[in-house]
Amino acid sequence: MKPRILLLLVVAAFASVSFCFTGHPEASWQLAQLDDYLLNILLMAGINVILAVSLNMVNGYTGQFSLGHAGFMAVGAYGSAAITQIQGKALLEALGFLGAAAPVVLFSLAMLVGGVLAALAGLAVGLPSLRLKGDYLAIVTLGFGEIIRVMLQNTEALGGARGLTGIPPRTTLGWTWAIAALSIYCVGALVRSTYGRGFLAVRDDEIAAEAMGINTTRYKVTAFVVGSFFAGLAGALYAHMICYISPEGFSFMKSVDVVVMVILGGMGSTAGVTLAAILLTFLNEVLRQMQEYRMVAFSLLLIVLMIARPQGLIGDLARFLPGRTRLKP
Amino acid sequence: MLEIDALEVAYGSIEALHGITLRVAKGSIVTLVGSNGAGKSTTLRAVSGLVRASKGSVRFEGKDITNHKAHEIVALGLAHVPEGRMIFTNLTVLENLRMGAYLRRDKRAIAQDLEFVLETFPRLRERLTQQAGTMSGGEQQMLAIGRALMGRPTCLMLDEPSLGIAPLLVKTIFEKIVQVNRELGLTVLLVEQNANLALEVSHYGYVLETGRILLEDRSENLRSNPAVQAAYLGA
Amino acid sequence: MSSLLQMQKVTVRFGGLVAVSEVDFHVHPGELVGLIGPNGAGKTTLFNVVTGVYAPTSGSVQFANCQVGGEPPFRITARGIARTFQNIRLFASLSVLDNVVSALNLHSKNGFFGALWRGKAFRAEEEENREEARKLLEIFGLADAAHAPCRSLPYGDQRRLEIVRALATKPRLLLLDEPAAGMNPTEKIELMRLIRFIRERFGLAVLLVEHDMKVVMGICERIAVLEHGCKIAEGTPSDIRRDSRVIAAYLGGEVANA
Amino acid sequence: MNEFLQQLINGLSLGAIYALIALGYTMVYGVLRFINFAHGDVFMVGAFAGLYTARWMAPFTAAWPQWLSALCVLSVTMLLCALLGILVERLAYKPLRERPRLTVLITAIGVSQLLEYTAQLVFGAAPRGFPSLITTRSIPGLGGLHLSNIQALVLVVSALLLVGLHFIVMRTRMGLAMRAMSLNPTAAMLMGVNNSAVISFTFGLGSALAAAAAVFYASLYQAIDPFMGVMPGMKAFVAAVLGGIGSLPGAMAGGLILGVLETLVVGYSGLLGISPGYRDAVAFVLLILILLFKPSGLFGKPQREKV
Repeated sequence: MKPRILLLLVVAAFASVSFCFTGHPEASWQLAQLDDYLLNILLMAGINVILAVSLNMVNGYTGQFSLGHAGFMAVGAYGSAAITQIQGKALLEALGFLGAAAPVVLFSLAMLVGGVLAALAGLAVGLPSLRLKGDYLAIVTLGFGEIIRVMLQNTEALGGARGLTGIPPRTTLGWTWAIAALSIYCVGALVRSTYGRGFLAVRDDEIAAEAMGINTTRYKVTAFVVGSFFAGLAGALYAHMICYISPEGFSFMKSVDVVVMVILGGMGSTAGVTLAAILLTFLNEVLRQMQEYRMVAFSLLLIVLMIARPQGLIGDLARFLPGRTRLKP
Repeated sequence: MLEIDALEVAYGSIEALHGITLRVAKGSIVTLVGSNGAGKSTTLRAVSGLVRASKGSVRFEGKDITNHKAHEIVALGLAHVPEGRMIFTNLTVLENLRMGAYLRRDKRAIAQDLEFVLETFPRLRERLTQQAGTMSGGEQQMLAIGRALMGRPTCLMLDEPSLGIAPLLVKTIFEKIVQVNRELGLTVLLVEQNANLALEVSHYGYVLETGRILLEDRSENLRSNPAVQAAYLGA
Repeated sequence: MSSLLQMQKVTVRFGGLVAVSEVDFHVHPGELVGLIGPNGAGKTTLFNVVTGVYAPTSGSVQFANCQVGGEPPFRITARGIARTFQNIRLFASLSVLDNVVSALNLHSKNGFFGALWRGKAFRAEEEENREEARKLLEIFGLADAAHAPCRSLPYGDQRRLEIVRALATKPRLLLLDEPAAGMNPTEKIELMRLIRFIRERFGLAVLLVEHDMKVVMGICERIAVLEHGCKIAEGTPSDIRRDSRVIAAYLGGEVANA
Repeated sequence: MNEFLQQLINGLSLGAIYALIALGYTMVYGVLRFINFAHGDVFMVGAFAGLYTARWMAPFTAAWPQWLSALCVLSVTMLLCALLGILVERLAYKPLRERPRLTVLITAIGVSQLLEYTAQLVFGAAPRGFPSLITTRSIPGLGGLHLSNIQALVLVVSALLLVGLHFIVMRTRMGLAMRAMSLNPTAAMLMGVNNSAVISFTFGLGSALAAAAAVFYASLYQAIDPFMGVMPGMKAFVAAVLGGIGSLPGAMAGGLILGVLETLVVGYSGLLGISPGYRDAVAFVLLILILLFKPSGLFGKPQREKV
């Protein structure tokens, strides 16, 4: 009973909050009254939560190692921007009968398109990558991510290397955190079921999983598709938050950022990676003044973490949160 | 010759050995028997430096070798034929034997020892230029023992030499073990599932159970011990 | 009587190496069959062909009158062949109960969308699965440890849990890969009793790959002997014990002890 | 035809550089079974080490013949990078010897970023010029073909380094120990092989080759920056996989093939109807194709997982 109520709540919040907070910049009750700086951090935190939770579906729960998450994010960002920016005018006119709701509806549509396109990209990556394991898979996903980036760079219709500007600002706190909640719910619900034990079985021992009648191929592709769908949504939110995207923003470095969140949070712990994503977003801002030292410090942190606490910093703490069955990495 | 005192080993948080104390006298064959997970292999691995001991000590010919590096221990003349043989499958039989003499530089003596090993295991001579991985399990075991002998050890530790080998060849291999013990005066520490056979060829035996020593005695006494018979010899 | 498993002229080649050569082999419903031979004789390879890990290079594998040679392992399991592994392969991060539940996946109706929607039917089935897993564990005396991490079980219990997990796929043929490895004589006797019990209770056929002659001779109704990838003998335990080729190639003087 | 030959020459000199880097990946994979993600960044450090070595040595070697001072710069750079490689292994990878491969891979990503951002901090983000160690000239008498003396030197010196490496691996005790370790590390230890020494040696050797590649690369393209190692590093990895990871001749062949292929794709992009900007995608498409159709590479042995 409980999970369904949660789902309903999520959907309700998703619908009402998001609708209220878009479209009318003059509305005095809008959360955008928040300090712009803080608002941006909160938005970025939400987007990072979606990215980390969805990557955790692939890397943490299914035991595949993807280093191409930024590529899926790029597909979502460009896919959604194609709807709202490139085709935006024409589509808005077509939706004119909806009145003030038209931009919101268009944005929802754009996000959906971004997510689905990313999911399709996930399918395309997942299918051929199944024969590979561990570090080979990591490199191939990295390769796919880079291919996506190079393709975007060379597609003039999408702005080429210069990127795409003038994307309408549509991302709100409501949308961002509703989708973050949705991603947390979906990953959690998938894993906590007889069906979902299959993901964990694949992670623990593929050969034994296969021998227990589990179609490991199907599970791995499913994990990739779900993971990239949410990465696509995150990309869409990101594009409509900073209103400018370029292929460089979705490079291998961005994928590594997400991997760091997952590792810091503890692979296979949704609560852990959620906390880690929020924490790292804030830490990033705090250390922005020391940009150059920040990256040195983060990479050192990653190395020390792997040597001293490979299970992540937060994964163990998540055990104390209510209602979560912890899964060991 | 080999003295192990209160040796403890842990894999992560799981303790595999809870204080093993045993002695191997010079020139003798000593065997460790017990079921899987009793800690027999772990004992050997700790002695040869493949796993770290968390407590206790190992002394070889009076010298403390606790937690020394594996290659230093080999250099002292303590050879370990590991479980599963671990031959270099892509190298030829001859290359494998030469690897056994990796630490030695006395070419003439190496040639002599090669001759001795090939005398002892005529099957290896027939297959000198063959890739080692293509041989049968029993032949690979002979190669693994021969390879260890190429280092001219004074003490040989054998881990499950009968594992997965046709009963026919097991017999031959055990005969060879007794032979090198007698002819070279080589001290042997033997770990074996097949307690019957192990107690037959050895002088002294230890019975291990879940990381502890349960019993120790001369091998013939162990064989006639009703408790050992019931649990390990299947009488 | 028609065979449950029927292999005809099965050959497996890896590169130039012939691991199994033209082997004919069958298992009848409810039968207890042993497969023996020295290491490298092709037992494990044959086993892996039956379970779909390898595809036969040539020859046919039929299960319950269907061609199954070359099908992927999960589909073969779905047809009713389950197995255990020589080196225990439990799902290390799952609890004892969840290890069994994961094997119930095969017969569960709720999939991806069921797990997301979590409707009435889904919850009922989840409850049912847990109940069934618990019952199976109870039969094998593992119910008390249901929520413990499977790695905390003692070695013998882990082996039993692997059998329980295999049974949860509801097989008609159970393949056991060296179940007696690393057991002492008392445990081996217990194991033999367990295998007989499983066959009676679940009405299935058992195919056993085993080195331990006492176990194989003690419970198998029929034994096949492999050497260098070929089947050199097949028959009742007493036939095998007297077979001159088997003695020459495999048993040697040990036969008296076995 | 001439144009094709020209592309081939350019491709081979680029390919020789990839091959030198690829050898480091393949050797480390051989003994430790892990992908040293930071290898491309050792290459980058090599370029900066070359730059500073050349500057520092300039007053002393002004009177020397150019080839001698260039050789000195090359040797010192190789030595410095060998030390860096050994240091990285000791500090970051050694504590992880018994851990899962992915843990080591993630650590390697961390090391890679650490080298990049530290370099950025120390040398600045802007590209720097690389001095001409040898005055560039075109080698005459090749018809319409353009082959610079630098390109020729890159090819010749790379070939010499490869021969030297082959000698070390096949003929020396250390080489024998490396081969034994790549086959079975435990057994090698039980034969008396000092695995830590072999691993250090392997890292040192691989890093020295990467440093040589860096000096060649910087001499050819004359600009270096803290992130210059990322792409050549990944491409060299692809070259190693193409040849069959763990195989030395494979890494060499893979590097040459990739260099030529990449140059041809750029050279004939008009004919192929694609933008020359797809240059960086060539390696990755190739990687995916190899892993799908022949994961063991051209020279590798297929491996089956034991059940």
